[in-house]
Amino acid sequence: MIGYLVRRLAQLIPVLFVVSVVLFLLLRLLPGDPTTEILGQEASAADRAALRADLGLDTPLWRQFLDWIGGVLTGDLGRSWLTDEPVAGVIVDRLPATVELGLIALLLAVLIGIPAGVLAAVRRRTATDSALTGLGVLALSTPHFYLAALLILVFAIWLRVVPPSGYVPFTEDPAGNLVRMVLPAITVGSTVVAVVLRQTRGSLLAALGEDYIRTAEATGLRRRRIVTVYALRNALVPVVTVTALQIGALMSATVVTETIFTLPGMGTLIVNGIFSRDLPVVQGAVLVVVTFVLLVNLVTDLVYAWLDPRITY
Amino acid sequence: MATETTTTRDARRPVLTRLLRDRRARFALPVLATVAVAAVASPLLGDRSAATDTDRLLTGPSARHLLGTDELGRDVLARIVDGAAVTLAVATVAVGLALVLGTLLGLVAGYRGGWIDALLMRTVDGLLAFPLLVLALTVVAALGPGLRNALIAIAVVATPRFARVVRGEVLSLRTREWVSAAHIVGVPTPALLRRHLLPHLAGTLGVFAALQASTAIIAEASLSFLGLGVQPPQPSWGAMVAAGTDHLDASWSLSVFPGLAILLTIAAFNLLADALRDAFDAHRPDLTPGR
Amino acid sequence: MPLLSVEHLTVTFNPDSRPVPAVTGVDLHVDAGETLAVVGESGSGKTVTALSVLGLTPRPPACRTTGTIRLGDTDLTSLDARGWRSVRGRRVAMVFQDPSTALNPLLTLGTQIADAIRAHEPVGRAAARERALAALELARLPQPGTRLEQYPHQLSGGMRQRAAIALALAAGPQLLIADEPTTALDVAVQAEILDMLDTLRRDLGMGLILITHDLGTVATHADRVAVMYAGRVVETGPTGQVLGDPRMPYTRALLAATPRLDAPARQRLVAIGGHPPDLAVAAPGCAFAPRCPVALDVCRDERPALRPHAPDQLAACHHPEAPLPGPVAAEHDPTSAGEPTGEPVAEFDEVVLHYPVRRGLLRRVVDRVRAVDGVSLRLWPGRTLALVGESGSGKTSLTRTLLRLERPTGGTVSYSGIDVTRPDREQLRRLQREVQVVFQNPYASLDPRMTVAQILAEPLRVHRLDASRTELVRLLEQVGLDAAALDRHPAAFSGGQRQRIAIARALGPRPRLIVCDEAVSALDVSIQAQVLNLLADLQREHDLSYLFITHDLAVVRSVAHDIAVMRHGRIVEHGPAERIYGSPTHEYTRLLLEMAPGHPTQAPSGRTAAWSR
Amino acid sequence: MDTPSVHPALLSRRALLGGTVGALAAVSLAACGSDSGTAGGKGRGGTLTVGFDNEPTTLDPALSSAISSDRNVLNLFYDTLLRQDRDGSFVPALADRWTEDGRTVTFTLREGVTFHDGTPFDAEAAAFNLRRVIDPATRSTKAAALKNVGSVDVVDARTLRLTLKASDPLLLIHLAHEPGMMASPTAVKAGDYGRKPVGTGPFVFDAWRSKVQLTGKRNPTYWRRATDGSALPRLEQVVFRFVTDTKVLRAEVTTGGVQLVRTLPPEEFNQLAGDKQITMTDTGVRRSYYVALNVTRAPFNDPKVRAAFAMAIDREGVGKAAAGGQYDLAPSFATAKDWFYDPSITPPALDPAGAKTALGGTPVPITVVARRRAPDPTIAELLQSQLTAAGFAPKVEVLEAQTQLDRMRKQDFDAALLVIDIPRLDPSLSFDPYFSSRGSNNWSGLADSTLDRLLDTAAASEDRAVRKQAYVEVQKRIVDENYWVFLHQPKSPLIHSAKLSGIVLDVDGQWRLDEAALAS
Repeated sequence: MIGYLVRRLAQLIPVLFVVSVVLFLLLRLLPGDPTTEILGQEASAADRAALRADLGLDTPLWRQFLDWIGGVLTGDLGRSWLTDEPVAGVIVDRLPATVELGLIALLLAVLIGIPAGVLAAVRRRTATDSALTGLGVLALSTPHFYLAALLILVFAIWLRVVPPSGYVPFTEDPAGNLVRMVLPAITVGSTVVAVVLRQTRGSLLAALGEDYIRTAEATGLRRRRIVTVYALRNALVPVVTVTALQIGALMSATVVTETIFTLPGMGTLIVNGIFSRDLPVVQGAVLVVVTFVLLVNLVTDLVYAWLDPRITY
Repeated sequence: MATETTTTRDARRPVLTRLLRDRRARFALPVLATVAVAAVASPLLGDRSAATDTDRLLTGPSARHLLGTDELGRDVLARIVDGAAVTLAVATVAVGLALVLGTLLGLVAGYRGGWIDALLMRTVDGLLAFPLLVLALTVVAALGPGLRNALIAIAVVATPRFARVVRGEVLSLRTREWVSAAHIVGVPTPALLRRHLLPHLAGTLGVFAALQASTAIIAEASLSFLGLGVQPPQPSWGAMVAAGTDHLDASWSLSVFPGLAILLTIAAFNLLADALRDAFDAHRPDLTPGR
Repeated sequence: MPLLSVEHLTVTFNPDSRPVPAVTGVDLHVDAGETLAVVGESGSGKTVTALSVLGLTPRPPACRTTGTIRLGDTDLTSLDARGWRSVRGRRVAMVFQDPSTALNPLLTLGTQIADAIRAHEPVGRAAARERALAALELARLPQPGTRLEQYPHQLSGGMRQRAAIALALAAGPQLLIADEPTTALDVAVQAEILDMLDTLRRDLGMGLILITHDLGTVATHADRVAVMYAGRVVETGPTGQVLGDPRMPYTRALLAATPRLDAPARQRLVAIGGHPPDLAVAAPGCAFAPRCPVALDVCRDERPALRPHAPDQLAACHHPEAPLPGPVAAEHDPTSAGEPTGEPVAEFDEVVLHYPVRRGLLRRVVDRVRAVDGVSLRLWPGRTLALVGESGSGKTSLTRTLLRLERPTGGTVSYSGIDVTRPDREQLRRLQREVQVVFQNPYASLDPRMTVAQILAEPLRVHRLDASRTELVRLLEQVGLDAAALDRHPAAFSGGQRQRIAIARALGPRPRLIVCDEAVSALDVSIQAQVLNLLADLQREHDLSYLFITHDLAVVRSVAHDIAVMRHGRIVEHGPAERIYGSPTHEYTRLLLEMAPGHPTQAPSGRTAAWSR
Repeated sequence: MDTPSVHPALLSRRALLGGTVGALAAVSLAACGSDSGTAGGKGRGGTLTVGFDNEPTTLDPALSSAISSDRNVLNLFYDTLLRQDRDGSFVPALADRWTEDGRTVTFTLREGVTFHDGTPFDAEAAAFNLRRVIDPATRSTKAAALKNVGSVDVVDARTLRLTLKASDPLLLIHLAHEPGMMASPTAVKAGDYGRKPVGTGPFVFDAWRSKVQLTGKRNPTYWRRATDGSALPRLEQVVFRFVTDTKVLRAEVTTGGVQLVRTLPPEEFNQLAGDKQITMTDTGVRRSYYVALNVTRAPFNDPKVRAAFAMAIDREGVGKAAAGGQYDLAPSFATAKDWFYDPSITPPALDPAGAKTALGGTPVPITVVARRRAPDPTIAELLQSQLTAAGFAPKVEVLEAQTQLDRMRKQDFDAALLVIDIPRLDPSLSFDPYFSSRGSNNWSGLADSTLDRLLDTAAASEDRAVRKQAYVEVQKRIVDENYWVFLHQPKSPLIHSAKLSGIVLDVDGQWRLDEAALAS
């Protein structure tokens, strides 16, 4: 088990290397001079040239890459070109909002998606099933920015039940934090809930068709126990996979959602960083996100082993 | 070859029949057909969708403009019809490109195995760990905004997904006895891949392509929302919704109708995927859509 | 009063759309302490009958069940869901065919068995656990205490079936239904399980319904037998009576088609022609009539009712006295005699095949699975070598080296002087043409997306041979199919027909050697006989060599010239078939022979009098 | 300007808004003028939350790069030696008085002022700040503003003398803004100053969370008094919340989440009209949209084609579509209130047919670059449609700011759509960078000696009449040559909660909040 863990972690190294190279090169392809954003549009050419030298932009690309990756390996993600803050500090500052958003979305997925999926599967081919699966498709088919705009319009502007924007750290004002996170979390969570619902329904139906369910029925077990213990537990294994795969998707959703709700999270950090060509911040933030996603995949595999005794590492 | 044609028809008929009997497909296919017809027929409308009229801004639905006008006084209906072309391009060209490339990579990785597989799959793992939108965003930002580059970006993002699904499928297919039989009798590898593996991927690929189409449309819409998608004056539904959300309270119809178009199309692809999956009778967890 | 009585049971699937009568008018009864065997080939309705006794047939509208099922004084058909629950497990229990899928893989045995008890009795956790332990002991699982905490995957197949039986017995049922309880198990284990069921039935005074397709099992383990065909009971009565003096031509044909260890070696089996009817197509008359060698016009027009023939023996036949072309019609194969001659076709020389077991951080090879551990064998032209062994014995791994699907770790495999592991271009073409294969699973061995024509043409095209339609039709005719098959897909054919197509495909490039990997194991007895006969005919006609892999010694009795018995990757005994059957030298071979169902030494209760000759 | 077919809802809103603006102008003047005595009785304390769309990248005034919006924040923490009032006149601040004598300017500093960190404010500190801006090693974005300062000398603790290389009519203006903002030398030397500002201003820097908010707390020892003698500032705390989405920003104003916003686009503030909780005042602040034409290459090196371009553009249409009707049309960067404004300067009349004729039939391909920021893409789209109708074959490229400016600096474009905030502190700051042949933002690639001469004349003189004459000539020349086509000037009213009063505005409309107060 420990050996497996270490081996999987070791396998991350080539993947992360690929990620770093792709990320670095891709970002260097971005057109536009980063000094414009830093010095303002009326800065002189000489000032901009001097700043470029300061930022090391006049050295060869491989050199810049080595400098960056060398820093990363020693735990130094560099400094923001724009604000000169340490990138690591910026990321630490931005993580809570995104993590909270993701956690609430996942919580919604578990608390709503799984029970709804079970209900749909148990009531297969009834109006309940149709309604739930229909809602699922609807949620999957609504772009996040559209949903977010509608939610703001209805709840913040028309009904005025929640503030339309702003972020308060949970540690400072839990209630204020939560009330502001409701709409973003619903936005981000909508897809995850739908995906979990659909997967739960699908794999529960599949599990209910297995031989061991017939065996359990033949021993006279109650339907309720058969569904919740004998079928659901087996059905959860693919649900866990799919939910874990959603972590990456969740990050995409937060990019859009944080932008609309102006939440200071990783999504806005990355997008604004790309737009303002603050490449050290983008590199650092994406690297953190990617590493996180990869670690989640690893944890998922460990969760399998916990859910399914047949799997040993 | 006469036998070939009879077979393909024969082989697909049950799937097609089952598909046509499916409630979801009965909804999805007409919607998608409408989108396709709109995309193909839009040039017939001429420049109706481009004609601005600053005296008629943000009007609601009327006899003259069935779905109202936008912030530049253009006819929303004409623009939705025009925008169908973009959506169709995303769903066909970008997803098609990813399908071809991804299938190729997945076939090679899955069938050959060894270091090629390891190299390809590590790369795929890395690419998949990128949040889809961030990757697409960066690619578009690097290449420059526009339809062509958005298509490339979406294809880049979707290719590893296809590669992974195909590889998984190939790994299980290659142990099938009919594949072994073909190998034993000396069917050359390319022919073996083409004749014995590819046709069996059709179901999986069909379902996955439909799901990826919906993902791709959302991605294009999101790119457009962030301003990096299709560039004006070419209308795209995503950009129209984005523009419409700026005028939500001045004109509800502006974002609602293109939003509905996008929602219906994505829903159609999702439902088609569901119907296809049932028609092919494949319950596979890794086919659930991801963004 | 019988423990269970089933009257006029009719089960129809899709009654509203495309009705399929899976079971029609079945009457059965079982007394306490009695074993009733329900025999039939796949699709004959035996499992559906069993499931209806537990109320586990699909719910309406997918399925409609009529008739009455009485258990003791309870009319089961009138029960509601709650009532059914109190019957299942408590009064009737069932053991399913495949223990690897019948137990929940994510729950411990203890949990599953305790659940079965607590479903019926308000006992506490600890008490339920005690009872679960007792159930495991009853099913004779070694170390039952530790088993409680184990998951199904931690047990071997036989143990899993014991656990499944323990689960069924946990709540103390009066009637146990065992649906093909041993089909998925190795021969040695099969007998143990069947013996245990016998003992349990006797000790607990249960009624036992044994569902099986194997007449050998029936002969040794059943008091009475009901033969089912196309959803109906066509003959029923005391085992000795039915097997000894069958009145229904189907029963008789079935008996004749069953491979037997006590039959002369390499003697042709008597096959039943045709294949079972499609239940969805309603036809008047006797369902067996199209395949029946003695059918009259009346058989096709009027369905015969079950009529008594001897005490307690009923048969559904219009002329049960008609003489059948009996088993005596089997002809002796003249080529079987003699020693191998000429050069061997293929040769395994000290073949070793190890799969590395990697562990630890650096995935170092810490151990090897010795799948094949030094095997030397020769295949002779025109002869059949049966490679016999249980699952995991390495027989399939060995043949995979010959088929170039696996590279041996050591030793050489050669075909006609060609080193199979490194043939040159020309030699590779020869190997690809001259060594063909027929796999076990008729459903997986043909590409379902291709037409039969394409399937047959592919090897021919690869080797630039004549792939004309005429040639394809000729191939089909060799295996008893006609041109109509060419443009259809494998899905349109039954298992036996598919296996014929697979054989036709193998014959296409005119091979010298065909590897038959459990080629008939998945087929019903009547079809098995057809295919075995076909293989024997083709061998004679084309001077083919066969490498015949099987786990069942009886099956290859009619075709094998030589037999090699394999165990743990090694050959334990090897020699001419006659000698192996007649005087096996190795203990393991003897065990295999003894354990095989229907072996003369297994006659515990004299039931088999009619069976043994 | 209105045509009968305009959406009735828009019309009524506009009418309402017009009334509001008129009514509030007086209040605004009172608040902005020197007479703030009435503010004394207003509420004291409280937290003012400001919705701000343009987060500064640094709070170091020497490094601040935004042309003016940063000053809204910097004014919280910093004072300058002197202040410039809304009407352009200078009043004492950290300097009690100053004298100009040829090429030397001598400041006498206020006594008893200390920085927030306790460092005393004296001539050494003032000199430190000015030298820091001038020192090339600082790479101050404000260095150019003090380019004429030869030396900065500390005469004594209260006296500071600047010696100029050349006379500079703009020097005092600059000293009254970012280049003259006084930062604590102790804090500057301590490092990471841009994120931990220490000045002498009305508020003490408290916390800054990027993309979230920035907080300043009341400076209890602030030197400045209200005219009634009461202590300033009145507010206990000021919070700048960074919200970029205008829709959200408007919603925040509506719901009272913020009491003051920097700017809202017309389609948003149009919707606030009639809300009694909200005060909207047109303070004359505008944004000026323009199209710069690249005269260094075909086709716009041809004056006829430039004229055709000008005739092709329906400026009113652009205003209607992009500014919801809340705009002015002006010949240049000048607004009607500016002293260098001349209504007689008129661009070519809208005449698409004429343009088409002038272009001679074959569509003239041009590339228009625009910035990806609402509403610029919309305007670009509209221009595209208008240009097409007038015989051009325009290709619009919507780009990131950096990319667009890169392209423009390389003169790799034909027409560029951009906007600047006006008014600026001085017209020279608006015109020189863009129209001088040496200008840093000479997008058009002009080398027009007439313009250069006029601009130099205007910049060198302190006589407003001379300057006005020169700037009017400048504007005439630009419009006659059609180097640039000035589009509409959307209004940018001051929007705040009706409870908030006492906002004082800089010359260019940026806030000073020391006198601001919130009614409870």
